[in-house]
Amino acid sequence: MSDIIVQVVTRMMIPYLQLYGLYIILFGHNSPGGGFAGGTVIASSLILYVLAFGIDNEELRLSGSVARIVESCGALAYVGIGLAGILLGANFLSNHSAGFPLGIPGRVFSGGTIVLLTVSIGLKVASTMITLFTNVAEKEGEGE
Amino acid sequence: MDNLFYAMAFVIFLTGFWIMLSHANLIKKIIGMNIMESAVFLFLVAIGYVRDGSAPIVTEASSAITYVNPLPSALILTGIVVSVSVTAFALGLIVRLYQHYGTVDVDEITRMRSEEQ
Amino acid sequence: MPDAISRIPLVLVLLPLVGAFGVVGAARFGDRWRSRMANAITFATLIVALWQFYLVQQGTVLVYVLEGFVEFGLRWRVDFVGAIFSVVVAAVWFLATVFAREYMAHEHSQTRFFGFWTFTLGATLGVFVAGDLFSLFLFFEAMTFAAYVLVIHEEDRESLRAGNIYLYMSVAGGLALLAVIFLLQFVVGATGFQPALHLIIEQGINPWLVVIVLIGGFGVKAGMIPLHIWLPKAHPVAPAPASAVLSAIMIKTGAYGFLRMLFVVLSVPDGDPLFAFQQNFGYMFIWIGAITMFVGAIMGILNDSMKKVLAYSSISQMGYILFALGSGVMLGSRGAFGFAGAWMHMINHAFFKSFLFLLAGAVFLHTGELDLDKLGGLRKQMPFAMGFFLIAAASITGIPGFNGYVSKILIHEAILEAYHLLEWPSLLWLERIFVVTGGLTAAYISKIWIKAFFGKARNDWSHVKDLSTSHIRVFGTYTAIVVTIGVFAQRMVDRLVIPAASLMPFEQGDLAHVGHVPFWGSHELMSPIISYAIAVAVLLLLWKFGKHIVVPRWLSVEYLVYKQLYNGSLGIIRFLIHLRENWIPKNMLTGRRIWRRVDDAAQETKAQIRRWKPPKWEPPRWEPARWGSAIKPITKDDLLRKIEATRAREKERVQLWRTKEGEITKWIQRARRDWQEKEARFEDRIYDVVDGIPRKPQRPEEELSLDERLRRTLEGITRRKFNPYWTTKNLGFDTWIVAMVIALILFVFLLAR
Amino acid sequence: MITAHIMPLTILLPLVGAYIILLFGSRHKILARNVALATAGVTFAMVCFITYLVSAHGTFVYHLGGWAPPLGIELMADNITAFLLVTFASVAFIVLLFASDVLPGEINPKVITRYYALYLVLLGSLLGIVLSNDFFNIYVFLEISSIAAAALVAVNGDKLAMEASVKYLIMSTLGSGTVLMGIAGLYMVTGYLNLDFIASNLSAAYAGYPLTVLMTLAMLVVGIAVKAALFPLHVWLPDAHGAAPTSSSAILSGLVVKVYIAVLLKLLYRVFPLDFIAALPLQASLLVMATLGIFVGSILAIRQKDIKKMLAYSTVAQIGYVFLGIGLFSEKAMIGAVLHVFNHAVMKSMLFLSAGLLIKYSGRREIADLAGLGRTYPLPMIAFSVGALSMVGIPSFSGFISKWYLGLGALEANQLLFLVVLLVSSLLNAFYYLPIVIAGFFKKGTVEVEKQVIPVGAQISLIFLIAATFFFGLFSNIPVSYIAPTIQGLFGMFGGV
Repeated sequence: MSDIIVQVVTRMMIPYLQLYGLYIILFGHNSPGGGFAGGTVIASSLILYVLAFGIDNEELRLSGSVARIVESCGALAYVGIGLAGILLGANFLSNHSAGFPLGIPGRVFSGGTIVLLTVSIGLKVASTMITLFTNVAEKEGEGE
Repeated sequence: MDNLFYAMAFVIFLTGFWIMLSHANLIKKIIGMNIMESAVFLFLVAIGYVRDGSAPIVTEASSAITYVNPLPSALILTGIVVSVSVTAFALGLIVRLYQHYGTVDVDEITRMRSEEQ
Repeated sequence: MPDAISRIPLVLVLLPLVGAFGVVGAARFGDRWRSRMANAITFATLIVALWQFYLVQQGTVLVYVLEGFVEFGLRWRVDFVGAIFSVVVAAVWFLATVFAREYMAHEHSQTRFFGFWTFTLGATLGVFVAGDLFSLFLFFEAMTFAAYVLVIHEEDRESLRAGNIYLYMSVAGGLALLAVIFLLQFVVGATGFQPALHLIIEQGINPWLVVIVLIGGFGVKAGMIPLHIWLPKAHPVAPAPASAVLSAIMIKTGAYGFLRMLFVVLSVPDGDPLFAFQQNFGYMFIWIGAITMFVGAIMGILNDSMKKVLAYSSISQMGYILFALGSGVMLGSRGAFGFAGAWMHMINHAFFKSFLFLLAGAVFLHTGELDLDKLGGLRKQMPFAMGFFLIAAASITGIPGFNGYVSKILIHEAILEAYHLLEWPSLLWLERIFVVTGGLTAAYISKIWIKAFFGKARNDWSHVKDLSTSHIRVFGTYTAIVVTIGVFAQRMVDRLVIPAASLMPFEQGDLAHVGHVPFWGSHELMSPIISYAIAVAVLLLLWKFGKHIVVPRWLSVEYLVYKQLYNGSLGIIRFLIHLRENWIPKNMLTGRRIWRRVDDAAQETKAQIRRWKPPKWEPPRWEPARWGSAIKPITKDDLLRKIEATRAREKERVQLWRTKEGEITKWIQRARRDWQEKEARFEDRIYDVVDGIPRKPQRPEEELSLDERLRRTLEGITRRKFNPYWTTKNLGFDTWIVAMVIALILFVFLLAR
Repeated sequence: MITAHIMPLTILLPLVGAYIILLFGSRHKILARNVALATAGVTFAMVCFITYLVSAHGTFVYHLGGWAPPLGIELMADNITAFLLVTFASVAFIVLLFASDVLPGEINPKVITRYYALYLVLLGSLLGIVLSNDFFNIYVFLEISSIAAAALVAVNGDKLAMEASVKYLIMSTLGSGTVLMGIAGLYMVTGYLNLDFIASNLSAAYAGYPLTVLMTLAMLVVGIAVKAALFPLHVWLPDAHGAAPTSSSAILSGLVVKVYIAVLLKLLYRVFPLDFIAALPLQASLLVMATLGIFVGSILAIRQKDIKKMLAYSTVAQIGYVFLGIGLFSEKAMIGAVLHVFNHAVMKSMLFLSAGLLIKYSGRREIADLAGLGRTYPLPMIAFSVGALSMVGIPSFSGFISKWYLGLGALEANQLLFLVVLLVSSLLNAFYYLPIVIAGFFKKGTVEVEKQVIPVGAQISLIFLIAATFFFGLFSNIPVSYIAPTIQGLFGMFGGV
């Protein structure tokens, strides 16, 4: 499947899509959005790329191992931030009570650890979506 | 008026259910599953909706008095994650089944199985 | 150290249970060590049992509680009854162990045998020293499963089959017992042996239910008719030492359970409003006992394998015990005679029955033959065996001076006492059945003795050796025991029976009465003479007609009771299918696939009904006798005449069957045509449209056994060729939709509020 | 520090372990295995510690992020919860020990690391379900566990397993959709998701919206019943459990089905007041379905030729026991049900593991072909026999204890019929378990089997399970005295029924 129009439009769209995803992730605590939605948008941009430029072309895809590493790192980062709460003497996933500065409402860096959490979720979700897509698309896959 | 949402949610839920149970096509079953879960999400949104309420986002400039209940929205978000992952996993399995049997029709698969045995 | 002393029962049980592992361990050092170990452990157990008996005789009751073990603690409580029987168990087991060393020498998997052998001893002892019904049950089940390994030791087809029947009936019995335990635990809060009848009634539970479940629980083990069918199968196939303890000891656990439950737990004082109930079930037990002993004895006479005869004899002797138990229970506090008879007979039967079984084993060991028709003329080769057999036979038939006499007199007294006190005419008839059964006992034992040791040798026995020294020692000991009990009858009653009976709720005066039975009175001495007179008459009858009778299959308990139950349950299934066929319109119910399966099953069942024939009625078969030289052989003419007559009868029967066959065939054809029309009209079309799955081709009709037919019927109903979604698609679909519609209606209702 | 935060750490540890395995495991197979074992082991130790803490200090709760309950997520551990936690962690650890030795020969080596990761995720979600005191959290963990379980069925990639897995997934999604609708309904009428808050507000809500509350209860129970394979909704179970790899079958039959019962317990005994439930036909329908499940499961098990399918049908029957205990609504029956969750987990995983070993070494799955294997492979056959006797309910094995309590509970609830059901079904159990044992030890084998060495880990896990069956059969007062006070408290709170 190689359609020149699709390819050109895709090439034009992808940077904006990714930027939009990043925006959704970073502003998740101030406006509707968050790690999951943003991660999905980013992942869809990558999937779109693969769809447009050749689903059978292995080189275009994010390789499975990289996706897995990003995924694991995202999850572990989430847990790590949660554990930081404990290490700082409060409960798991504590935010303000563990001493993280809340910042000014409405700014990007407000809400303490929430930004970090959404970013790690975004990473995890994006890579998971890609993994799932790869699995479905592959002829000889290994199952989830 | 609010009750209309609940009723619609229920109707959609039953539609999804119906599709999931009555269709032999696995893909349609998965679609039914998604319809069913969307109904639940609609239901949750309807619960949390407050007339004339605004989005529950606190900014310095915000002056709204009534907010929409944010908790159901948060739940829905989680629910969507769950349903997406179930869908993706099920589709993955169905693709694999298709590779083995060459069909996604349950009855066909059943027939082939009973013939094999 | 009272604390240490109270642990004796624990030691008594644990010694063999743990010792079993010791036996298996010792087997690593060689066969000699294994048998030494087994001997040592059983001997040590005997010593402990004797010590325990000594202590109990001093008046202590040993109580030991292991708190918190298996839910609510195991209780050991050894009173006089338990102590005596532990000694009996340990003694019989020790003698059988000594016997087994030589007997088992050429068998396979001896280590397994001796391991489970010792283990079974511990479990059996546990039954007799248990302090409450729950502990009893625990050891009862352990004994069941351990003894299974002894039963199927041969591992051939026959023994596995017998073992299966034994195992499943025992498990079912155990579950019935468990039901009693549940009831007691719920009603009383404990399962100890204490009166509970009033509490049971207060809870609104029918006491007959308890009695019947109790019979289910202990009756299987006790070989009570009609629950006995495992016994004549399992006992003969086990190796001789195992059949000895199975017959002598293990079936006593059932009787012991009845003893405890009937005399203590379910008994009430005289004059209580519930006394009538007690009398009724006592009376029921007498009848069960009478039937059991009579039928057992008849079957003993009719069988020709030495061990089979002895197994039926065990059933018959258990009938004696139940008979005595019943007459004791019936009289309430005046029933000391019944208890005494049952108790004494339990002890005596343990000794003489193991004696007989071991003798049969010894004969088998040297000749390799158990069939009485193939034995014969062994008196020259095995004089010792013959002598010992005579002693054992004297004991079981109740010759004065041997132990069987003592208990028979007591049982006879018991039934007479019941008659004198109540004057029910039926009790007199029961007494007559008892006397006749005594005669039949003498008949079948004499038959064994005569056929095995006298008459013409039908095989070459020249290589047969007599009993070995160790076996002679074992049987010598048995002789000593049997004769001691018989000779010192009065003292035995005073020492063994009266203290045991005084634990039960009997009147003092009645107890004293038991102590004064005139064992050597002329009337009592007449009873063996009557027995032998009957025996001679029976044997003469058999001899005169020169036949032995084969009981037809349709007269057996398996056919009369169990097969009919089986057919009955099949009939229920048939009835349900019939309902479905004729009464429920096809399209009223959805979920068509499941009905299609039912239809398949129905079709199959119809075919089976078509194929069904009444079981063959066989006339009692008469065969020429193969008695020894003592009997005149039948002439050839006689034989020919008989054969001719039989043939004529057979021809007549076949003729009759043919005329009926025509009718049946017509009926079948009509039914088949109806069915096919019906089928053609609806089903194929509907199924093909709905399922799109081709119907499976009809199998050609074939003769099938009943089991196979049931299996196929069930399979037809439950058959599900792999079709994972049928529930979601059809049955479940309907259910779900109905549920959801209801929910929707509810919801709309809610909105309208 | 660990003492205060032990509950979230216990849930997190397996999840972290899973991601560590995903990160490094593909290159270092041994590492993956060791990490999985260590994680499961440490989780087990932590769970034991929780058990100790609960017995020492009583019920304790934990608020995630420091937010108090109506807003925040709450974890809670009481005696029953701790008991269930021990059940899940211990059996999961033992099965993993078995799997770490036997798996490499059974499934595609490429997916082994993923298998471990999924296994740990499943373990974490099971613990999460048990610990959560919040409906939505429970729902999320339920979904994680069903996906992980379905993946564990399909992991090998063969046709049968794949199909069973799809079936399982669809059925379980049906169930969880219904559950979610029920949760939404509860949230609608009470305004809370926390169990305690729902419980305290439910009577007021019932006064306002009786039908919604009833409908909610119905949806929750039906949804859970699908996932727990209560009788008419059990169709997915035999295929899924029969087609999965050995260790998956063991953990699915032993644990995953049980966790939904834990949810049902929370629902019926903590949220809905007992007198409320007693007024509904819920009890009757649970009892009828449980009884039918017991009989149908047993009869279908008798008919099976494949040993794993037979065990799976037996699970249907045993689940019936647990539902019977829950449905009787009496103290003793409740103890019986909770005990049976544990005892059956031990027994069934032992049966599946030993059957798996026998299948592996003989190469046959048919029951008839297992004859005589007891001579060549005594240990698996002994383990199978112990499990079988325990299932039949022979005293001194743990299966007896739960039946004992169930029976007493039936009497306590004045339902003599269910005592009969228990006893008759024990007999049916004997009909399909004992022939295998008899054939295994005493019959001549039909197939020639070469003797191979059973791996040490598998041996240890089997011996451990055998010992557990005996231990909890003989010293049953240990678990009973642990859970009985809480259950008495539950019944006392509502004035008893």
